[in-house]
Amino acid sequence: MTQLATRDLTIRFGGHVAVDAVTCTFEPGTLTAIVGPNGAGKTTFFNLISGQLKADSGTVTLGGRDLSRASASQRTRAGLGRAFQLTNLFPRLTVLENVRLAVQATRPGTHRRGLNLWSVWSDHGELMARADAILDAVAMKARENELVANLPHGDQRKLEVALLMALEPQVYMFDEPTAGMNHAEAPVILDLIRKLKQDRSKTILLVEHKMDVVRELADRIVVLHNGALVADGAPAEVIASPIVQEAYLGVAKEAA
Amino acid sequence: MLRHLLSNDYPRSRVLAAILVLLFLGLAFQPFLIPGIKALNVAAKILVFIVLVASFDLLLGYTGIVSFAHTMFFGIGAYGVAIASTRMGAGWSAILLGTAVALVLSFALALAIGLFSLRVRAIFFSMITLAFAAAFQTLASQLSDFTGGEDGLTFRMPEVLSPGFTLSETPVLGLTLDGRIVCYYLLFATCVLLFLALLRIVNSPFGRVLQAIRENEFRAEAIGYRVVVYRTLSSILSALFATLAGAMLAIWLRYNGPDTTLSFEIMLDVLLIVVIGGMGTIYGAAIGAGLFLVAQSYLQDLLRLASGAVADLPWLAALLSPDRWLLWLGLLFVLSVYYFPTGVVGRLRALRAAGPLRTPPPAAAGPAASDPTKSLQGDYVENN
Amino acid sequence: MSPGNVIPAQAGIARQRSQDALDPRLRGDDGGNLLTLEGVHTHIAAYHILHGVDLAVPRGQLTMLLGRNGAGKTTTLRTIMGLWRASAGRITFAGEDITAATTPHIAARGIAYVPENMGIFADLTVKENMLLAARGVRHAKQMDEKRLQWIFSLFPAVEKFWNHPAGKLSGGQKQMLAVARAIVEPRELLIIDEPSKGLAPAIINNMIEAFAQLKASGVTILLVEQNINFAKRLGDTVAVMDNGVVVHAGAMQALAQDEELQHSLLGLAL
Amino acid sequence: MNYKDLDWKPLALVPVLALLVFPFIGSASTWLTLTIAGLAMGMIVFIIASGLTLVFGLMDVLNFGHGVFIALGAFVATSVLGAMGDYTNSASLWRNMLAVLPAMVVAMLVAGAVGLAFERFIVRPVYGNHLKQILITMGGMIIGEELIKVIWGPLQIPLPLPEGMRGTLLLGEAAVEKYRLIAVAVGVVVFAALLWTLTRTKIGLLIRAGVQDREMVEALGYRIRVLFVGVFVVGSGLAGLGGVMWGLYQQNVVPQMGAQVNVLIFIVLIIGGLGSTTGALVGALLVGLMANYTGFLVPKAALFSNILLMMAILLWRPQGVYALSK
Amino acid sequence: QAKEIRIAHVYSRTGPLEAYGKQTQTGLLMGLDYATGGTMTVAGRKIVLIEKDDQGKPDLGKSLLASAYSDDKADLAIGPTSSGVALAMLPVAEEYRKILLVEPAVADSITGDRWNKYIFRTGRNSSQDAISNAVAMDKPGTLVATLAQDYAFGRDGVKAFKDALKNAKIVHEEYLPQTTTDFTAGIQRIVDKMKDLPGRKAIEVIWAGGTPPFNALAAQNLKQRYGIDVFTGGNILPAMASYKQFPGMEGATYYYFGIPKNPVNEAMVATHYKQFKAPPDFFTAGGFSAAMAIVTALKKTNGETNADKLIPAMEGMSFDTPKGKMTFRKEDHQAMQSMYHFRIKVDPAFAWGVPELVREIKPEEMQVPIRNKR
Ligand SMILES: Nc1ncnc2c1ncn2[C@@H]1O[C@H](COP(=O)(O)OP(=O)(O)OP(=O)(O)O)[C@@H](O)[C@H]1O
Ligand SMILES: Nc1ncnc2c1ncn2[C@@H]1O[C@H](COP(=O)(O)OP(=O)(O)OP(=O)(O)O)[C@@H](O)[C@H]1O
Ligand SMILES: [Mg+2]
Ligand SMILES: [Mg+2]
Repeated sequence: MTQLATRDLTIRFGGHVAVDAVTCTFEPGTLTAIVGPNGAGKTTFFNLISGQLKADSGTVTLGGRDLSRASASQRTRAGLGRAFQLTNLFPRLTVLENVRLAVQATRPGTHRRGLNLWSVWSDHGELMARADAILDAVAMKARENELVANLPHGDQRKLEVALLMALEPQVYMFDEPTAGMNHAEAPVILDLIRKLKQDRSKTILLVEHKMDVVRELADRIVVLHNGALVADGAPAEVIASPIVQEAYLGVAKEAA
Repeated sequence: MLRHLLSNDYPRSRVLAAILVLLFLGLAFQPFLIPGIKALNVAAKILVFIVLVASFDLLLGYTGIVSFAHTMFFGIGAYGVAIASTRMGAGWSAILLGTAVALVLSFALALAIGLFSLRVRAIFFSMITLAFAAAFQTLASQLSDFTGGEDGLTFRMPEVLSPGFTLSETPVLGLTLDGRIVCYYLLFATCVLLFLALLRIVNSPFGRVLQAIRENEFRAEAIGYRVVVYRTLSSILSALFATLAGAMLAIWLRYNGPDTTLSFEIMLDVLLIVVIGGMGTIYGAAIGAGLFLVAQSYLQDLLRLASGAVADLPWLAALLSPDRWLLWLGLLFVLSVYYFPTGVVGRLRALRAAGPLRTPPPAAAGPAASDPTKSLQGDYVENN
Repeated sequence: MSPGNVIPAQAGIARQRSQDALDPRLRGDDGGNLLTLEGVHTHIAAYHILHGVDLAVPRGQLTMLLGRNGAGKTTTLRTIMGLWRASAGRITFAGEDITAATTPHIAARGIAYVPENMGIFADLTVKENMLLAARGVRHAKQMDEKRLQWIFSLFPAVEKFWNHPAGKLSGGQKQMLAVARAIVEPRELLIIDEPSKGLAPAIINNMIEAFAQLKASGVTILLVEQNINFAKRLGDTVAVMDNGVVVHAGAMQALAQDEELQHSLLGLAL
Repeated sequence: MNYKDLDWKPLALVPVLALLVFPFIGSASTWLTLTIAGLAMGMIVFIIASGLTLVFGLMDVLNFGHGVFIALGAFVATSVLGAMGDYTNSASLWRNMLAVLPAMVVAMLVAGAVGLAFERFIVRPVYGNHLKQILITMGGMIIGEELIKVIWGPLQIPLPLPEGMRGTLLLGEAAVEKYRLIAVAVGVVVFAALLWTLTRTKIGLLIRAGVQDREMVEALGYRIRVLFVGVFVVGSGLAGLGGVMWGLYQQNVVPQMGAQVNVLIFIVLIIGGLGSTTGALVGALLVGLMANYTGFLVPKAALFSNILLMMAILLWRPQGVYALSK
Repeated sequence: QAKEIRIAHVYSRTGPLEAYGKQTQTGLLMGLDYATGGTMTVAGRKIVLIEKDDQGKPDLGKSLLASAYSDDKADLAIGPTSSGVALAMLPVAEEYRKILLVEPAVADSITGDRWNKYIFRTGRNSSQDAISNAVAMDKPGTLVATLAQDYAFGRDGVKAFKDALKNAKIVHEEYLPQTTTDFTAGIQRIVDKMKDLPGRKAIEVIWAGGTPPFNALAAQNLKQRYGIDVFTGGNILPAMASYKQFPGMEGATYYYFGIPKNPVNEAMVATHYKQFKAPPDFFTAGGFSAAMAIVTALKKTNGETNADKLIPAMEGMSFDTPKGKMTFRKEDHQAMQSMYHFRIKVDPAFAWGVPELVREIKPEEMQVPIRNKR
């Protein structure tokens, strides 16, 4: 059973405690939404888990293995995958190359392909097939030879998700996957997440401000406020809690 | 077959392919085409610079590392052969041993630099390498017992490679096949081999990871690649190839000194060639080296003609004086950055891709970035 | 607190809330429109992006610009600001033809613009970011205290991180700063590209409140926005774009009530 | 840049270094000679580096062609001073000043004017791209150097120090060259002026903002282009001033002099943290002191003293002593 | 009409030594003109001068010389400006079995261990410089500190200087980086060594190119403060501007236009004034001398350019130059000449410190070592 757990995870920026002793466990087979006001520390919390930032104190463990000292790349190879709030791809490589890079990055053995100097990149049939399959899944096969820089915003977001899928991690972390996205585009990404949810061995974390999305997808909601974990539980009851109503939703003004 | 030789990285432009074939044939038959020592020297220098510049392209164009210390490795290679040949006397063993020792030294230095590069910002790193290269040059002239100091080393090559040796008494196609020609073809073969090797490396899975790091180091680390390892490896590889280029130069010149391989001027030439040819294309190295070295070698002759033609305009004649050839080279520098931001190769490939005025694809976002150097700005990547 | 009082009234701007004659093509040039675009074409490099945009922004009203991804909304705003050049057509602001004017000139005429990417100066502190937007003053101390307090009350993060580098703010905090910067001084027209993205619901409410107050004080607002609440609660006028042209223009109310029209234009329900 | 909570450690480096070497040198007068000369040398280096640090710090332009403006300033000074023999041959410092000041002003104006063209034709197309800046400004440097040769000839030209500025002042046994004291005064003025403009006026802010997002600054209603040109012109002018100071110090000028000081300037900037004015000052002073101390104690190491100093500083602070918030 | 005589001049038309190279070229042209009486022909054969720009780069010099000998069919070559280039060029002359007349590169090893029989030199070598300077200052009881650049040239110069000193005593050798700009530390070290010593004290400066330390030495008032004199050799005129600060400074030089009294020099100075409105400089004399050597030799062989003929003709050959009479030594083909012990006078009419002749040092007085192996 590979569960992700944080223990007393803390980081300060100057005097400001951005993540404050967060202890939390995430079980496979559940989608946990993390909500909280702007600047609550959600992205920072992700950064601490995936290793983009090093915690001042506290631990991150995956399946009992302590990853607190591991680098970002080590954590990814250990099974922690994430997509970013702002799109963060390889702009002047093609769509296919982007995915293919992710495919060979983490699975046992394939990482070494990155160190293979003496074969032609496109000759690795099995890896190419896998990349193709993933592009198919996100309906981007048709654009596989385009440079990512030339893709529209929505497709770039989809590619973010595709990269995450290519990593085949134990834990998927999405940071506002639909931000700035049109009503026509958002459902495509949400569908992908929904599909992922069906695999019961995967743990999914989702940061999202759109409450309707959260309500629909989340099995559990964790609320961060000023860096601290202030609420944790089933969606309905968390949303109803006064702290969420006041600090987050703004005195229940938003009823949508 | 061709696919394998070229590692599935075709020129992707008919004009480009034609130029490359011409260049290849030109170099292959140079001794028979244009007689004379000068032309042969220029051709040999092109061969050396193709390897040198391609190795630098691996670092700059593919990995996005701007280093001014690349000539250091070039120098190490040349000094390796030079010192060994001076101490051990002319011979193949001197060449081999000198090259081997140089490779080991380059390996160690590149490793150190590669690891160091991670501590500092990209732009910082390049300025530090500038200072480093200067210090290394000083060091080379200080250790005059080994390196011959400022005066450099003059040495001999094995008999077969020396002008005194003749392969056949009867001239072939009007050319006496002496040791010089043998030496030229040794260089030619080495150049082709190393060039194809570099082409293979940049088109391997490893090469793609390097490009990913160039594009977005932060994300490369995030999807599981240890950027340190790849960057260091790339530094080392490019250093080793530069070392081999240095050895080639020493074999050809039978001379080496600090100004010949270590000077900043050579670094500038290399940079300019990469830019002219097109960064991140390897083919650009070959085309750039050809264009640039021919221009450089014959610029003064050209100016002599030009200034003669305008002799009655003293003012213009002063500018066109062959002594001011650097002025025009500088102008070439500026203009090529201006008008060939993606180099000859980039231009030719874009030409093929660009049709008439197009309406955009349904929702292509962002400017069509085609400038590999852009990522050098990415010292700070947003990690939200 | 009654923010309406702290916003200095804009002298000379007629308040006008008429709902009639909203189709710009039916109107005379400046008959109550602060900003008009007539047949604007824009090319970016070799791409032809805008194919004759007609748009009117009535004074004192909030105009919503809608459309699917890549429809050309951002390009329209950038063309108004002079960041792209219109290759044909005419743009007038308050009676002046600004089609060929430079960006600084257009901005100085009284337009505040928040770009899609927020345009935060990451290396500068929040205070310095705000100071730059306050064009009339040289030092932070000279900034309008009352107005600042009002902004702080809307966007607490701006006050909290006053002396921090803006680049370190969270995604939503940056968005707040971007909007705060646009309203630090009174302007005639606010142009904002997707103000609510990445904001928590509570802050979105604040922002809606802010726009309502600004509008009440006579400011004209042009918004590109996907958030339904904005559209419903604030929009007076609406224009829908597709493929580089405005395909529908009219009263918000009319669109909100016409489900069929919504579906055909936007593929969504309001 | 927040100067309220000023980071004092780098500033303390200078006196700490001076005090640390004292026991090794032993003689107080020798120590004093070396220290004062080193600090003054640092000031001269600061002047020639100030323009570059300004242009880099504000505009993020790495101008490898900076040296050309230094050389240009020096060559202009040879022409101006050459025409004012009456004033330079006088032993009165005041009369000398009447020659040197115009030389400085003219050098700054000429360098500034050329800077204007340089910005327009060389730098403008490459704002925001360091590698291209490096390449294109190097091209500019080559062109500039060659043009200087076309105008003034390739020969070395003497630039004798005016009579009244020669010689030394004796502080007991310690000798201090008069000219170095003048350089310190000029350096202090330049430093103060820069610091004031950058921290006390909105111009500094605007330009830093313009570097990050030029369009946004324009959308706020500022004419950023004018400001950029202005900064570049001032930076070039400062280089011209530096050229006059350096030329008078060397008492001769060669067209290559700009290229010769390039590496030194870069080292100073790296130590200081690219773009920080105070950092450049600290870096320059350290370089000046270090050169004299190692030159005295271990002359062999003097060749590498700058590099060693740079390495040591970078091990302590990888971004230089005052890293800009990047 | 006999075949023309093709002479290649490989020198730094551009590059760091551009100024020197151009003087040589000027002198060479004037010299050829003078030596052939304006006809540019020797023994009925026309002299054609081919110019090559080595840009101060040894590798380039090497290939230019090869291309001159082979592509341009040059019969013999002159040059280059820099020692580094010269050393790289030496084997080429041997390879093509053609004469290379070195002028003005100074390194001892050119006519020393790197020499081959095709190499002649009209330029003075470092040893001649150092030894003549030693002779100029060598008085019993003098305590000497040397100040030189820290590389092969500087160290060799000091060594030759030391070896030639008979009476004076070296108390300190100071080596500074080639590119030193701040001399405070170096001078301070010398001062600390010397200030408390009794007797006549002198600093011998051996410095080539870059920024020489004279201004720094002058600023320190060493004479008044500690009774230390400064000595050095000659240089090009712009560099001698800083000598103005040392009235009375002594040293030895191989040429200054006002010193040698002979018809050749008078002719050269006159022509130069006529052409350029300025006196000939340091390297002009060298170029002129090279021309004189070649024409003299060609006259001896009656226009024959084959090295087998030229070498015996030139060995031991004497010829007139602006520097005075010169003679190629048989052993190492180095041309020997008188050196001139000078003292600096300040004359407001000149922009530089004017060296006045103290004494001519004849070649016989200087034991310039022969360092080559035949
Ligand atoms: N590198 C940093 N340096 C200093 N402060 C930082 C840094 N990164 C984040 N912060 C601060 O930490 C707090 C938490 O930021 P974080 O990005 O985690 O917020 P968030 O919950 O993701 O908000 P949003 O919903 O707006 O994205 C913010 O106040 C932010 O200013
Ligand atoms: N710099 C550019 N170069 C080329 N094409 C561009 C550029 N900027 C925008 N485009 C294209 O112009 C079209 C309109 O883009 P625009 O950004 O105006 O859309 P939008 O309506 O704002 O979309 P979104 O809702 O995604 O922000 C798109 O097809 C886009 O690909
Ligand atoms: Mg966030
Ligand atoms: Mg948009």
